[in-house]
Amino acid sequence: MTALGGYLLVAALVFAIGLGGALTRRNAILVLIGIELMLNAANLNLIAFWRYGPHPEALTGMMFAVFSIAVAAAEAAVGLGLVISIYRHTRTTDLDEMNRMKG
Amino acid sequence: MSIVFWILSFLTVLGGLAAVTLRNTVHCALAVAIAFAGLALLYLQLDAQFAGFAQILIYIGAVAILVVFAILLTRGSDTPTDGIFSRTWFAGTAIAAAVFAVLGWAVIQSVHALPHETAAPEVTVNQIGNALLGRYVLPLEIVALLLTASLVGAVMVAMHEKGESK
Amino acid sequence: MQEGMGFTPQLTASSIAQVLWLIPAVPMVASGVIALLKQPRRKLASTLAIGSLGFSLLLALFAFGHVVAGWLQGFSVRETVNFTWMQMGTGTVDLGWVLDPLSAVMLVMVTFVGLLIFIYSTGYMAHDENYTRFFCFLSLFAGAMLGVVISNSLLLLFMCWELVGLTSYLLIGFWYQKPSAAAAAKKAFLTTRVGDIFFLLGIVWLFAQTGTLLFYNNGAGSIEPDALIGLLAAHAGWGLSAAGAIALLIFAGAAGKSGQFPLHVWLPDAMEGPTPVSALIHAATMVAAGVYLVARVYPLMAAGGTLSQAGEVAGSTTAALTVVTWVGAGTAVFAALIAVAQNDIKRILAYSTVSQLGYMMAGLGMGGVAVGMFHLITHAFFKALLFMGAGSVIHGCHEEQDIRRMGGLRKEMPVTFATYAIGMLALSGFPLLFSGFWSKDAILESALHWHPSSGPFYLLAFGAMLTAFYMTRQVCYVFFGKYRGHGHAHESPRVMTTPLAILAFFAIALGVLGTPAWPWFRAFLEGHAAAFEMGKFGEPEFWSLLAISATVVFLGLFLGWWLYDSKSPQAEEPDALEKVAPPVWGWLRDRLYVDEFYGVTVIAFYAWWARVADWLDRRVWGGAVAAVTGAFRALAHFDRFFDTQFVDGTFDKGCEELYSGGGLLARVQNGRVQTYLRLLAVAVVMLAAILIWSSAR
Amino acid sequence: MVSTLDQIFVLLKHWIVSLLPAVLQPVTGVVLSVVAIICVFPALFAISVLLERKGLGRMQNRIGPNRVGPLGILQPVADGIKSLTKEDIVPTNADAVVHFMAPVFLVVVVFMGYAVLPMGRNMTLVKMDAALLFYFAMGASTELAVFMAGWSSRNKYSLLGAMRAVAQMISYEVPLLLSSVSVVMITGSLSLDKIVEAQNQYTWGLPHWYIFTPWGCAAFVMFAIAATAETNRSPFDLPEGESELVAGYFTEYSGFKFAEFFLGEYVGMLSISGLGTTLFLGGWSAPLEVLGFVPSWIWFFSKVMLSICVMIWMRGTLPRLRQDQLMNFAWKFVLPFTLLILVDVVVWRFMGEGWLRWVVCSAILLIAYVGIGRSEMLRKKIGPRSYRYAE
Repeated sequence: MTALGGYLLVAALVFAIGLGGALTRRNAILVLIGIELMLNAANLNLIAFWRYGPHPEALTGMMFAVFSIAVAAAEAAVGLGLVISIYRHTRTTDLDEMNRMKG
Repeated sequence: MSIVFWILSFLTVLGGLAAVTLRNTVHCALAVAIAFAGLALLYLQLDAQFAGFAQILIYIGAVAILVVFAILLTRGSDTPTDGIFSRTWFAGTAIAAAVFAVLGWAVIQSVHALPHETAAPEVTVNQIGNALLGRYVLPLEIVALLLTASLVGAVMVAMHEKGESK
Repeated sequence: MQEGMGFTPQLTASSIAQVLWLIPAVPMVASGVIALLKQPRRKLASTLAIGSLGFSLLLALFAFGHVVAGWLQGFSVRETVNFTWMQMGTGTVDLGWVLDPLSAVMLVMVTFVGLLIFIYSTGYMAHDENYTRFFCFLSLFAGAMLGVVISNSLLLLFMCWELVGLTSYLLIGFWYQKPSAAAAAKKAFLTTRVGDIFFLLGIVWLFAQTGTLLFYNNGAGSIEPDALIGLLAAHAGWGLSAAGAIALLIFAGAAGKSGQFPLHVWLPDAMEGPTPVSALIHAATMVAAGVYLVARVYPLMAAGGTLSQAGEVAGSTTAALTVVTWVGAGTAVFAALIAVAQNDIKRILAYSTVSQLGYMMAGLGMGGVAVGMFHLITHAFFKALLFMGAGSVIHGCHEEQDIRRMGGLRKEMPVTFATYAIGMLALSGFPLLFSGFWSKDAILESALHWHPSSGPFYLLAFGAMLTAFYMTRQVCYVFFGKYRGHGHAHESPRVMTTPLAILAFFAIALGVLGTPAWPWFRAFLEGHAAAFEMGKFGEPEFWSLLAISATVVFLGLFLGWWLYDSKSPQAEEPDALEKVAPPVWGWLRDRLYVDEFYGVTVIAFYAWWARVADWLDRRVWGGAVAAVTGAFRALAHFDRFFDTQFVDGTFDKGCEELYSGGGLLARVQNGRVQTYLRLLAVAVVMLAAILIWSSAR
Repeated sequence: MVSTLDQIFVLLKHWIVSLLPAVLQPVTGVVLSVVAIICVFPALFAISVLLERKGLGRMQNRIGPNRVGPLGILQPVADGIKSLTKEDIVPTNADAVVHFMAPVFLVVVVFMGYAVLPMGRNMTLVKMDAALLFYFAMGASTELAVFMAGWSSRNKYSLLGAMRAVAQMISYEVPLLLSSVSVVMITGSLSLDKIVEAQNQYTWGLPHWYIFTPWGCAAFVMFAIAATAETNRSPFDLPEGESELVAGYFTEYSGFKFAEFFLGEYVGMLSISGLGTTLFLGGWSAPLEVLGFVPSWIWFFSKVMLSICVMIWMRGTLPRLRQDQLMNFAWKFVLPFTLLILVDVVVWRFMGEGWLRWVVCSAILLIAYVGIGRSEMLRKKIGPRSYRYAE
């Protein structure tokens, strides 16, 4: 088992955990947390590949990770803002009750 | 496979698991902060100093706080009485497991093809700065734009309407 | 170039010439800034406009000083700065500006008079709510005019020329609420366009012939000898050389701008604009642009006669110059005649402007650049003075413009009266004292020596007489007798009277530059030393001329005084002259029916043509369109029938099927985020699995 | 000129390390430095507490602590003993784990910050390339600790205090970062050692400290304001405004945990003053070339203590802001101004040598300062404090 393999496994695990959280929790905020976890797993992958990849000096993977961190921050801000505004209208953060868009 | 790596990954996974399983939402937030910290340390393990510190600064310093605020603003802090998992939790877990299975399988499949230990690349912040303003200047600008937009957007979304009383 | 000192073109333009472009640029920028100001910022607006023009005046004075310095050292300056504007295939279109005596004099005149009028209008427009807009337009106009003055390229000149036209349009229609003003603006714009069409033709032709539009380009310019020889060689038909034809075309443009006979109709109506505008644009500067243009391309005009650059009164004349002369002289008398019978104070001045412009043209035609330009300069000063005086009178009489409703203002507004009287005497050429006399005298002299015909001389002399006459009439009406208007007349504020005084001073003093004894101005323009011999005054010809013009002028003054002396008539009772000769009076009062003539010819033709087009549109094309429409409608009817009978049934069935299918799918869309997320995840997992599996084997 | 006295601690460390077998050497080196830090700064904490109490006493026409020991200089010791021996109360329905974690986490994070501060020539624990980033990462983490404290102790005052504190820290973290970025822009490095080195030069015997440049001066003022707010010091001490919420987020803490918070606060003050010193006041470099012989660490610590004194002085002088005033001040004055400073830095950097850039940069800042100040004053957003009765 190489180091890279280990990192990838950990990333996969974290990703799965995040996905599980996003799929199972009722609280919208926790779903967002799960998504954040997934993003972080992806970042871990990126950086691991950058570290053990052929051209670390090109910085590609790391840059990608840094950018995705920034994007994730934006995503969190907007997502939480949405959750809050939804909460303000329907006094709940329970996703099972948020099915206004039912087709 | 250094021992440090195992400890850190254990910490991370633990944090993650706690974050998605604990009852109390605030505990979840704190747990996810732990997970973030673990990931940051993993980055450091991978000689990605800058990314690591950025991770701490942004995720623990900003995102975790943001989550906590959101929780308090949405009265999520008091532990829910009824079930915390949605009705379809089983399907969710199953799918998550499947995902992990597939990913893990993929890693195992290709483990022999993966490159082995390489020398730690010497990356100074200087290089990162040059790269950011050189090759990656366009993404940088776009991200800046995105951040601004999301900032404004978040404010607009979360702001009290005029008529609405606090 | 008799003292053997010619125009020596500097290859390297001096620093002042380098920055000459600032002179027009600054007011333009100022107007741009003012355009952005909000209405309430009146003070700032006027300050900006005046400041910018003042700056231009400073620069202009520097430039003038530079030229004078060169002249005193014995060569006359002509510095050009040219640059390529655009590259078209092989040829390039160059623009540039020139600094030579002509432009220098013009610059100083325009900026100085302009500045005075700006200051004046701060008082005159003080109560107008569109104050800032006014100053925006004014300084835009000033910029454009200065551009015309300095431009060394016919194209650049044309651009600024059109800008001038535009601003004139805007300013005439400044009070666009008044229908008459709007109409006048439109009239002015269109009429000048007629001239400009010919002008543009001339430009194009010139470009086709010479391949450049620069005036002076160290010998390669379009009106420098080499080019002129080429132009003379080319023939245009009717026994005209290309030079002559182009000159005539350009002159048409000039005539349009400075209201020469066929195209003069817009100028009197232009008086609908605010009085400072009339003073600035329609007396001092813009109308002079035409004259200036002719002066600028004088070499082209004079080409074909002996190529004497400076247009000495060497009997050489050309077709172009002859036309210019006759048109000028004709206009002079014609307009003067009309002016006799007008009752609107500004209208009188407008017609007198037209006739004076005629004088300038005639002067250019017969006496060359110097003569015409000298009259232009002096006229600019005293006519601006008169207009502003008129403005002050109107202001004082509560916006009353009919001279029959004024009178006796001599006592109410002394300053205005004094200055106005000076202006009037200058205009009517009161001997020896006033600048108007000297400039007009120069024209008459050149007319006397113009051998092709002595007609112009008599015309101009008669014109002079009329001028004196109608000015006297006006002054009698306005300032003598007793006040016939309503309300109580009052003197205008200091800010309005001070410019009057300054202008009055120049209306007297400028004459010194042009006396036969010391023809400084001509010498300056033509670039030879100014000889100062008092002896000129002793010569008989001078005295004879003086005698002629003096008698003419005094005759005019006397007639005027005799007819309209201080026991001024009531507004109601008919004009004195009307009592003498009613029919003539009627003709004159109705402006010799020129407008009506245009009305029944040109305008009627266009109206008819419009009707024809309208008919074509309605009947012919309209019919065709209607036919097509009908066809399509028939087709549509058939379609409808077909649809209702056959298509719909099947289609509806399909719709129902789709609808029910949609219901099935809609069950998946249960509005729960996590459902979607789950589906997403499943799909991704499957894809990934398939990929890996396929790649693994 | 690197005298032994200057390097005495470094030499000491090397000597001790050299006694041990080679295996342990690197570890021991680190451990030694850590121990040193952990010993030195609490000591300084004690001193500064004494300073504060006595100084405030003077400013308020009191004598201040004067019972324990001569002139009451042993007061901190007494305090320590008391807080150690006091009973540690945990509210019944408090969230025990978090309630316990919070102060520990706080103290740990705060001490982490010292890892990158150069406290003297060659006296940096970790010579890191991204030192500044690390420092701010640690600083940001304190907010979480504060929140934990406030939330876990199930007390509305604590929660309110925590919320205020976090909000305030977040809002003032931005100007704090930006004003430091100005220094980074000039030095071209995030490494604090490099920054100090860059300031450790002299012309005519005067140092190149960044505070002696127009932008640097302005940035330092902004940094000081932000730092004061970041450490919840007065006039920004709303989170523990005793008149409104008993003691802010550590209301429910007592005994040793309280002491930890107290320690955390003061050590935080010390460390942020250290950062300010490093960034703007030339770190361990001597204020005059002639004074170069004095050991560098003396300079560092004296500067830190000096700024502590200034903080105490401010606390004695300024009244407490209101919440809205605080936020308006952060977002409408400090932040725009720091952004402007960045622009100013660019101007400074690219105008090249010569007196002109001094004039231009100072002019920009002054004009902006007057402009912003005036407009805000007019809008009465951060105008003179207006007293209303609570409704």
